[in-house]
Amino acid sequence: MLWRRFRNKYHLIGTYCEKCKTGFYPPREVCPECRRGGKIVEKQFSNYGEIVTYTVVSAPPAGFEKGAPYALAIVKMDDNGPNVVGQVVDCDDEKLGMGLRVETTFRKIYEDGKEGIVQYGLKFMPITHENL
Amino acid sequence: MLWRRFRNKYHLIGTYCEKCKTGFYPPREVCPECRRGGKIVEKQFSNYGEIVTYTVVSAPPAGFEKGAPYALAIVKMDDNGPNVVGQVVDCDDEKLGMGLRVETTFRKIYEDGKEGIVQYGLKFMPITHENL
Amino acid sequence: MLSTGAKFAKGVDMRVAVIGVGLTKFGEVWTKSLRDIALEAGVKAISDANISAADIDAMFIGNMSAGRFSGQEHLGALVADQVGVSIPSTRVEGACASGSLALREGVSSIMAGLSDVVLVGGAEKMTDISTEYATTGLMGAADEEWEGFHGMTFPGLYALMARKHMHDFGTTHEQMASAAVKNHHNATMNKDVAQYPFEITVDKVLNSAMIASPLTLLDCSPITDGAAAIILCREDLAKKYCDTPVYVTGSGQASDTLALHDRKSLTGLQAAVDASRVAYKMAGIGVKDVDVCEVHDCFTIAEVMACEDLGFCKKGVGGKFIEDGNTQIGGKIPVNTSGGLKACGHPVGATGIKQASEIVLQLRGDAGKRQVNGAEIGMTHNVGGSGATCVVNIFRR
Amino acid sequence: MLSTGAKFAKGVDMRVAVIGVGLTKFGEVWTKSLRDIALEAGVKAISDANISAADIDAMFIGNMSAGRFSGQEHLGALVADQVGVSIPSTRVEGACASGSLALREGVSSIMAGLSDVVLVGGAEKMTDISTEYATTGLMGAADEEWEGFHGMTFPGLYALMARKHMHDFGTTHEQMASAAVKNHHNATMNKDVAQYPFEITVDKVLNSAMIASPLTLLDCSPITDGAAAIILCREDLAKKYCDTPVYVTGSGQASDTLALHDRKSLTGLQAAVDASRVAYKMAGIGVKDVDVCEVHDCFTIAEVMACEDLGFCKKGVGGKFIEDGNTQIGGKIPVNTSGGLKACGHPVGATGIKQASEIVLQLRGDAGKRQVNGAEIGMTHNVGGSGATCVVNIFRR
Ligand SMILES: [Zn+2]
Ligand SMILES: [Zn+2]
Repeated sequence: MLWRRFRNKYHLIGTYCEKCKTGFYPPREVCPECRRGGKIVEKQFSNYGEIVTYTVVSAPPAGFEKGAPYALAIVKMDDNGPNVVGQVVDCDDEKLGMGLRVETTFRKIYEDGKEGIVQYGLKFMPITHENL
Repeated sequence: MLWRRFRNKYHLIGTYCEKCKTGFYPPREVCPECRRGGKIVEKQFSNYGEIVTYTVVSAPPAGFEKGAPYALAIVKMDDNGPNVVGQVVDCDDEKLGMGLRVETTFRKIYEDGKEGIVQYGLKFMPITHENL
Repeated sequence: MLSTGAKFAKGVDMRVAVIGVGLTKFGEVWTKSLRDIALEAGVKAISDANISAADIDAMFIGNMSAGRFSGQEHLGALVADQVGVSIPSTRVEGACASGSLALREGVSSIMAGLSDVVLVGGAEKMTDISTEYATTGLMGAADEEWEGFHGMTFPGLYALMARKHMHDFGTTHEQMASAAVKNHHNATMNKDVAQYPFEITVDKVLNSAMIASPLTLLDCSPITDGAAAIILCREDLAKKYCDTPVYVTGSGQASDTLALHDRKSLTGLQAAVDASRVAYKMAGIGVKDVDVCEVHDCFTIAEVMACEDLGFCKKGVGGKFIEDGNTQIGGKIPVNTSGGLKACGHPVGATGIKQASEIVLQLRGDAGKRQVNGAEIGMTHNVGGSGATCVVNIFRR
Repeated sequence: MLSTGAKFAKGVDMRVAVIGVGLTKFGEVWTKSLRDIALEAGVKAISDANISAADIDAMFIGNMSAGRFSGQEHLGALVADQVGVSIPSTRVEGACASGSLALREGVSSIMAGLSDVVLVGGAEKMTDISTEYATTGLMGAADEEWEGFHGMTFPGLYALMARKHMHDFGTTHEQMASAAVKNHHNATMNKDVAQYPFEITVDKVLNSAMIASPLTLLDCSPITDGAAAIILCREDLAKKYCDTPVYVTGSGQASDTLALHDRKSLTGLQAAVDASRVAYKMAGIGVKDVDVCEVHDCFTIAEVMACEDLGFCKKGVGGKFIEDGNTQIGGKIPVNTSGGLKACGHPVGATGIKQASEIVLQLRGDAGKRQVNGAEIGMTHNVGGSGATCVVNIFRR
């Protein structure tokens, strides 16, 4: 079912209300503030942002056992972008923290137990060369 | 989970309200008619009965594909017993019909797909030697 | 035992209006998710009512199996989130009757003085999983532990009733099939919504693939994605939003045993009899006053039994009643002008709301080619499981 | 946006009484099925109310995941069947807030004049499946498509809030743990029901297995089987059945985004703030009037946020407020005298009803060793998912 959102899950493409200048990811078709008064357009958001809060999950749900423990964070994307949730990879434990600057990376999310379908999507990794 | 009712599912053991003389299978702990006024006791019902209505299922649910098509019937058990639903086995298509006399038999019901657990329970078969 | 709701029927004055309806196209909607279709129906109803989302005080969402089919529970919050409101939003479930139960809770909320304007929605996304798994999931509406355990299916349960009805009353498969033929014909006049808007014949029904004897594929309603929404409003505020409000004037709900074999009768649904008695009494009408009705024809035999349970005809003659054309548009009592569950489709949680929506269109005079002339009073009959829940709602213009 | 339910708060007069409560023992109940425990709680409540099942006009059953956990939907009909009545019976779902939503629908039904006596039940059977599968199933309460997809868990969501609360306000893990210590202590005085009626220490919480940092196993409520039921009654009929009725005087419900990351604040639940404002206004009281409260401590941080959201203390100081003993029995505002979700257990659909039941016992003066002296006004705070639904109900004796 997730293939419906492939384009959105593979890129940071969401929507944006031009009236109140709010970004939505996952995309929303209706702006919760402006509703019919809003003007929703598709938008590619910045792939850079910083960690607002994070956790390391040691007790995973079915399908995620192999990768545990893994870090999950809410990341505020740059340029007035939305908050986005995702795993943080390639990051030492001591480095992981509030305010850490990260960028998106395209990775395997999990393998579906029943049918062996591999799900891909966006994760986050520390920015290695900011301002390159 | 079904092991909770093993005893009931392996034998035709249900309950009986001594006040209104109604049998319940599956067992009920409260008589719907008499409620607190009823007196519920455990009861072994007759293993003989006759088909009240039946169907042959060609489009099975998950886990029952191998056995399809299979016959299912509601059987009114003898001696004022309850109506019981179950598969009818060892019965020619032309024999299967309203009023057919059947007896219970203990059989494999299905294999659980996920964990390979084999479920057993009661089915019905035509009575071969009535009044033996 | 008669549903004790009956004792309230006479004293209740509903004072609730329907001011807007919205439906998605029913069918296999591969490109949209549950939240997409729920939002679409909601936005259409809001627009039809000519209100803004900010006018809505509460929502009730009918859905049966998003938890099993999509891993998503908590649909009340999901729909509120999509619409962009933070008002009370509650999911209501009673298997295939979930939509009508949600409508009842919406009516109750307005009658209680807790809301003035309520959005009632129903949605189901069923085509994302295999047919076998859907068949198993749907048995969650029946008795999983004592019916599903034996390999029982939903068609199987109705087949048991069909066989008994044929045996006891001489009902024929041709008579049952005539309900499906009529409903497909009606669906051809409801192309914007109906999943299967094409004609079929009695022969086709009899000769389609066997599902659970005596029921064939064309005796059965399909697996459908779809959503429906309606806007309820306090009676005295309705004219503010809408020139042609329709009023809910009666609602009956009743229960029966979850398992079919536990019931006294296998040839009718006692919960439908009970629920309709309460609804008639509350609305202050008799069966003869009903101009148009949407019944829960999940299988052809279900429409036969509905005609009897609701009192359109006598017990046992429902098959002949339908075969003789009494339930066609222009007949004595037009039934399932939308195409019914059979041809319009049956997205479980949405069905009760779609039924209400069709009745509202009929009473407004907005039903187009399928309009029942001069319809003033309409009714919906929505069944959960094999009859363990039944809701009958009555509307008038 | 404030829940628009607020506009009704002042004009609403609830006139609904609670005349009976019933709880099963919470825990891992291997020998009983969902229908067994639901019936047990229902029969206990009917008996406590000194009514007969025939007096009940309608039922509302809170349950989240029987469809996923047991393959059984349609719990309204199932419970009616078990109790042996054919009255209207409706399942209501809003994730972990399902019980309180069911209670609200029961109240609504009586206020609407559709019922005089209502049984409201909640039940969940969670220990029949593996922990991983339960963890996945519970994520159905959050956003399956955008949170569950990434391997998010419920402890993970609350851990994100905990980390932010610690970061923004200096809340310590020791402070959070003090809520769990208090709740386990309270549970020792509630042995008939509580799943874990034993003492723990702050050290034990800090050193138990990590689940989702910073939350450890002892920060989390357990997986529990259990059922609860209460009997509601029209206020003017209550004295007929009961010498010590308790009254529902206020109810607020609000929604927020399904996904945590979509919210403006990550250190509190806006839906709880909104719902409590409506409830206070409807009951005509202020926070200072509350004598005892059951809050939704699915995780220790949740109790910290609840104290702030409900107004027991200022924003940011909830941790210190609890650590200082203000929420103990004998403190400023006793919280979770039952042991809370943490130590009494959290059978999802039953939790809201168990909270109401505990408040009723407190207001009757029947809470035994854990009695809050002279309690006259009590409150429940029940959260669905990570805060997408919140219900606050207020009771008085
Ligand atoms: Zn906007
Ligand atoms: Zn009896």
